[in-house]
Amino acid sequence: MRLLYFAWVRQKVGCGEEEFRLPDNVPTVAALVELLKARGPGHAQAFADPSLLRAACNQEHVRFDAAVSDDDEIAFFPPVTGG
Amino acid sequence: MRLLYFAWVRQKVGCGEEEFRLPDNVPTVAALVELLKARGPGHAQAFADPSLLRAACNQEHVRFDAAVSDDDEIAFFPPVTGG
Amino acid sequence: MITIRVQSDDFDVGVECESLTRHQGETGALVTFTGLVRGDGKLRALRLEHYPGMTEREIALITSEAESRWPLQGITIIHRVGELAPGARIVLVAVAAAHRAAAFAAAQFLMDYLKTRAPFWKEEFRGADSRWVAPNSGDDEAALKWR
Amino acid sequence: MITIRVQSDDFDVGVECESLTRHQGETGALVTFTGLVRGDGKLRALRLEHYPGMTEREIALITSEAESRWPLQGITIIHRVGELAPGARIVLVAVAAAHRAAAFAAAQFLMDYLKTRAPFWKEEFRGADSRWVAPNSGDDEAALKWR
Repeated sequence: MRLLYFAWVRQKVGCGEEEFRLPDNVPTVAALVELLKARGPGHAQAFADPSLLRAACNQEHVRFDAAVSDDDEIAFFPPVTGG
Repeated sequence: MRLLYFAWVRQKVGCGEEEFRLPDNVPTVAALVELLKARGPGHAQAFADPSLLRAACNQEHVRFDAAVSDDDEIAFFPPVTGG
Repeated sequence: MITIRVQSDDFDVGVECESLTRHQGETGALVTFTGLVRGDGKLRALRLEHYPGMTEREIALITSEAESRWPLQGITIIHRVGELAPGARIVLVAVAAAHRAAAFAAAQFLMDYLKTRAPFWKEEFRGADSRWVAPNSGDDEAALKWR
Repeated sequence: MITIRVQSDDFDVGVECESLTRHQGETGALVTFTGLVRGDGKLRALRLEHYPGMTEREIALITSEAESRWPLQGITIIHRVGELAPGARIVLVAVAAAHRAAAFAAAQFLMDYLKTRAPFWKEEFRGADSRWVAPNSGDDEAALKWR
């Protein structure tokens, strides 16, 4: 799967984009977040408090209980502040 | 006093502006309208139905029960339709 | 800054926006309303008549009322008079404020009040006929909601 | 006609108004909202980041929603990205309609939804410091009222 990070999530993780092989036992965005926390110190910091994060799956806003698959493009970011 | 007419009131009266000597026994806009009805056929047509008219005294919207004096500039016109 | 103009000339919305926000570093929101002559295939022209003197006076009152209701940084109102073809701009209301809620509300208030208080009258020309536009009861209701 | 642009270049409100109403003889009302970088004396710049692809997709969804709610004749949305100085234009929402109520309502709806759905993030630079702008709870409430 393709992971994208924006704003301070990108800065904490240390990159804006990475390829990731989704294990079989990770059915939801929330489970993916738990897994990503262990990926390194930057990820740990970025994903420490999931309530600060929002997610998109294939460029659509999704809740953390949404299903994910290895074909998806998943993005993590803080609440949007455009306009 | 100075009388001003706009839009179809102007067209029916046949002029946009006229000087008028206000008699003593004409205390309000409504009384002035009754008097103007008798001023000629154009005036009679313009003032036939006062409910179609609006008035301003010295460039301020006024109701027909407003007082008038010979020093005033009084305007008659249909409801406004700008903007 | 309040700018009020009654003119036969056209205006440029971009130029008016620019002059309303220049020197206004604290402006975050700029709302404009442009009213245009709505064509219907048969309308040949619109002629706008007004009451010089009272027009400017009423518009000044309306802008003061808007400033007393919302925290605004600037208002520009331009109203054209004379003959206008379908598609032509008639009126511009532009409002600058720190935040969008005030700018949107004030622009709507100004338009509702302009429509029901400012002494302008529209005459429509269709073919060889002309008729004075009747007031819109919706405009009266729109103005009443600000009471 | 719907126009959506995400760009680093500035835009001209007048030019966008003109292209939205050209060939639209039945337009009577044109409402624009321009969002500007609000200075506070200390703000050096704002940097706007976005999610290419999703941004255009979300804005297209928002404009479709607006068209399904009001009778509109055209929408233009331009959102700038990259570094912007205080006073710079950030976003333009322009809506053309036959009547002003629809144009005003749709412009406000579009702004409320842009603020809460379109994937943009603002980073503020003050002196040597930078910070990501926090979402405004007022924006969430403004968007909720359209549900």
